[in-house]
Amino acid sequence: MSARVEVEERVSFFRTYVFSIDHKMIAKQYLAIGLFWAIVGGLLAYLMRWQLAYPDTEAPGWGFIGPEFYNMVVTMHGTIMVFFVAMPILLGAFGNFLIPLMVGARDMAFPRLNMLSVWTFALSSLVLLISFFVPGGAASAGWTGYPPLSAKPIYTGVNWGLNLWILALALEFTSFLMGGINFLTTTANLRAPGMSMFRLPLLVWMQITAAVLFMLSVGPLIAGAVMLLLDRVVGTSFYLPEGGGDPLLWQHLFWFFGHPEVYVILLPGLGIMLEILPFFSRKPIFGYRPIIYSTIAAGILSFVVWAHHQFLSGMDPRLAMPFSLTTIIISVPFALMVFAMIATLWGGSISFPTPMLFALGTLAVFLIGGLTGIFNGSAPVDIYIHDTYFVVSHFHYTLFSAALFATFAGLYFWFPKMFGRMMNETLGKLHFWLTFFLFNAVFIPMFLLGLGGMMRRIANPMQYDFLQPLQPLNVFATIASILLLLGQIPFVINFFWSLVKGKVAERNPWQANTLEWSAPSPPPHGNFDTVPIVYRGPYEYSHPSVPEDWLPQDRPTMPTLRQSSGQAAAV
Amino acid sequence: MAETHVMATGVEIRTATGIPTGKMGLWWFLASEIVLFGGLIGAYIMSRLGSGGWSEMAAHLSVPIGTINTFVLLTSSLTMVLAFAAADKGDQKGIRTWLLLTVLLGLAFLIIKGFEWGSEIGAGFTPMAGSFWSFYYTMTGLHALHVLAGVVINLLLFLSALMGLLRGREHRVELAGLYWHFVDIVWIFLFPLLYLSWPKGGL
Amino acid sequence: MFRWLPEMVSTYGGEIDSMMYLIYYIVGAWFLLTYGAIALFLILYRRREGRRATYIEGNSLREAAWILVPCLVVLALDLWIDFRGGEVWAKVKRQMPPSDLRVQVTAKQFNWEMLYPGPDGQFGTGDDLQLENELHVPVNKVVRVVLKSKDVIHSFFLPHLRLKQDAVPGRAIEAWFEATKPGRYEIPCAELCGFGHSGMNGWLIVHPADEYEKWVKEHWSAS
Amino acid sequence: MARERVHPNYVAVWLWLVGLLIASVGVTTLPISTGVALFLIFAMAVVKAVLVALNYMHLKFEHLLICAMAIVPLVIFFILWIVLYPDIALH
Repeated sequence: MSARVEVEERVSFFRTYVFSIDHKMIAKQYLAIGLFWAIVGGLLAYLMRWQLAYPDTEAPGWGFIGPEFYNMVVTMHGTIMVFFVAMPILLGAFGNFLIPLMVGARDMAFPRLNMLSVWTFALSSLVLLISFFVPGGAASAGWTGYPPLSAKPIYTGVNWGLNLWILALALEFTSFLMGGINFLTTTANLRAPGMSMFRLPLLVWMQITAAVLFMLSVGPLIAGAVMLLLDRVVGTSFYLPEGGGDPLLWQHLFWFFGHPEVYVILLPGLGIMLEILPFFSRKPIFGYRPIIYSTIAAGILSFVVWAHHQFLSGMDPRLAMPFSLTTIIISVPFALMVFAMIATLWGGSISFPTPMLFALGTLAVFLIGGLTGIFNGSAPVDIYIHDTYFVVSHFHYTLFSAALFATFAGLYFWFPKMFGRMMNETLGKLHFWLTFFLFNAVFIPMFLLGLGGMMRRIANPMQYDFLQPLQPLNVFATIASILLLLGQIPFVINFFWSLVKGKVAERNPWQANTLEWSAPSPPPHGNFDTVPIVYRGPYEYSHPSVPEDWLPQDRPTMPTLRQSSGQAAAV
Repeated sequence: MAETHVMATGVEIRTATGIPTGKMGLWWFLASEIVLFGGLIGAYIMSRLGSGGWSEMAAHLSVPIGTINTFVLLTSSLTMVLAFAAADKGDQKGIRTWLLLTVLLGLAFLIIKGFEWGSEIGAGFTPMAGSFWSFYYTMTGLHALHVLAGVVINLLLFLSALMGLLRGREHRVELAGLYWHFVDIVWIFLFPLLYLSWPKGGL
Repeated sequence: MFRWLPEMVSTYGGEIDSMMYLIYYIVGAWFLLTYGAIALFLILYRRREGRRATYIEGNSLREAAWILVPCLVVLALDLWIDFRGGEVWAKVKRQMPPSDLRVQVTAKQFNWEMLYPGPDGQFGTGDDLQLENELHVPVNKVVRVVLKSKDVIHSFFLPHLRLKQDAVPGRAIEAWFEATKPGRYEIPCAELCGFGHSGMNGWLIVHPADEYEKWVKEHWSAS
Repeated sequence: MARERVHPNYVAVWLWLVGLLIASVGVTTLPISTGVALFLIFAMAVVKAVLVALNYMHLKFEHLLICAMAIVPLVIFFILWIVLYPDIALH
């Protein structure tokens, strides 16, 4: 093919950095907003932990917290971490950045829609930020916003804070709907020649499954949110029993979305692991197709598990066992993925740079999250541990593994592609070991607190006789969580230092197979010199027919390869 | 340079599935809309089954006005699909005529609906007058917002057709049409759900 | 691990705890197995000069069996957990045994109102007795609780009896328990219910039979 | 994209739609039980919706993937309905 098309765009600063339609810039915008919120969410976690360990004392650097403010902190921490950190980073940043590059497209199918999506998200962030400063403070009805608590201002004392919270969520959903349309259409239609669905990197499969889950589950909640807003502002009573409404309706609409949402966050995180584990083992992923089928199975199952959040909500008790069954069975597809990851390690040639450490960390943490999920999924056990710190710890093990460990793995791995420079390994490894040990130090005590019966969202465990003996665990978790926050400093230094001073990265610094590595680092607007042609699947590491231990997807088949019996050569 | 231009206008011809990219994107949008209205309608049906006395409230709705409005919307679907047929043939005049008619019918629907709301509120049936009315205004209101969006889209298409900007981009008529028919289908269900479900009282 | 659980003092609490143990042993075994395999593989197959990774795709059924068979084991264990769990769930939440005492518990921001029907066994009559945050019950008797709420959702939690049930406004939800040991046990609210959620706490006072008789006499002979 | 497209007789479809509309309003005046009337009304609504989807939205002639995108969401919200039934409708 001819030399690469020179992208001669003398575009203004605004078109390049602010109102860009380039998927990579949009990804970085999502990343920037997500990281900003991560800092806010982390500081909220600090306030929460302080209040729990030393109730009603002055938190250093902040001051008095108290129960009312604590409820707001709890609510906003959950909202921010799920909707404004995990989703923008895992889908907004990694999805936007990697999907076009990995499928071999020059940009998303609808670049303008993509820009609209990130700006809707920015607006939603602004609304959420404003909600902190309105009279009455931000939302304080829990991130699940159960009515009637959330349906009438008098119950929480929060008026506009909660209205803005609903508005911010509605905007955020709109933003990700637009993003989801782009993900799905791009993957379906803009694949490079030769890139069949079964040659897609698993990360792309995970991202599109997540997008489908999101798009098909969020609708009822949007309707439900409109109803909640009407209850608050107009005075209807959709969720207020005194006017003929039903509080449980919201819970169903919320969790009908809320549970698939868990997988919306989790799957892209698993996708990152599924790229990194085989890569640093220099081996094909074990069971590419079984993994895809089990992802789809998990996606389908995720629509029929939501009521396990409501076993004790006053829901018809006959519904509990069917939902308990589906919930526990959804462990099977995820078990398959975990087994496949472990099998990928077998017989590998494993090296341990920072991305691999974080990927293995994700695996370790996610395993605990998944295994403890069985306790929650079992309806009778849930009677005791529902709404306790056991649940809190469980979902931090699952979501933290995706939103934190996998995110870091992905950032360390794709940083050279995103910014054209390598990150520092020493700081990276320091960051990993600090994060890994401190994370467990924070959340293992929470399992024990949960078993001890400590309820979620209480501001002061010392008010309960049966929790007082457990207080040392709270203190321990708090100290560990402060250290965990401080443990992120090496990352921040590394990130900014590497942006400026990092070793300049070549096109394919890791010798990886997928298409993004055949584009320049960082790729220009339009990504590829010429649209690549794909000859094989993404995980042909250590293929017997080539001397190197890697075989890029777009390397034309050599004549010698045709004679070999390797499946990779069968284009 | 040429390739960059193609990029910048966002019209990428390549499609691996054979489905035009715009159509696929629109269908994904409609898929999420189906779940949205499906969830809302489900909430309405189940709440209605779970509490009594909604039929007496529903009896205050005017079936003739509802029927006329349904007729208007069904007809607008016809004009919309005729605009698409004209677009398929490249018949610019046909596109303009049928699009204008669709816009007018959509506006007629909104005006009738507006008067209907006005008279209901005048009679004291505000959204706070009971659960039925809350659902009624939420469902018809959300639907009316969709109609309004459709009218705006069709109007923009009509204006660009007037200015000759639609030539070569006729597929946009098809996309607008898909959305418009979807809104029509929602109404096809809202009409019996709200207006006709009280034939013998009860429920 | 389970020494962290509060003391168990109800008839069905033991079964819930034994479910927990069952799951604990199953997932504990998986935990050791998977972590062991990971650690082993990481050590055995670490990068060494001159050794190349084995090329295995794992797509053929013969190879994929290495992950499919463990998945079948997972499924079998899942079903076991679920069928055992179904029985326990039914016992606690679905089959209400005939009760010796009915109490109506109404939650509100931020306390529990315990309403006793009095000697006539009917709520809403003159001999009803309402107590704030104190629920007196006899030991070894089935107590039926009707849960209501005046404002928002609360959750009636008896950690020592392994019972939890949300109280939802607009609904009357029934729950039951049978305490097996006299004593004072806390009744925290387990669902976020406003600024006073933390500290919304009642007491379950389980009396020995004779003491309960005395308590009843004190409260109803006077009126 | 230049392939020939089949255009069904749109006016005939419209006549069916209007006919069914009138019929469904007419059903409310018939001396039949509520259950039967509701069944007829909603059966006709479903027929109308299917007519619009197949002809006006030309799902009759579409790619299988597009049809899936129309049908899967229906299945999904139906699951929600099934679970809402015992909890909201029967409570």
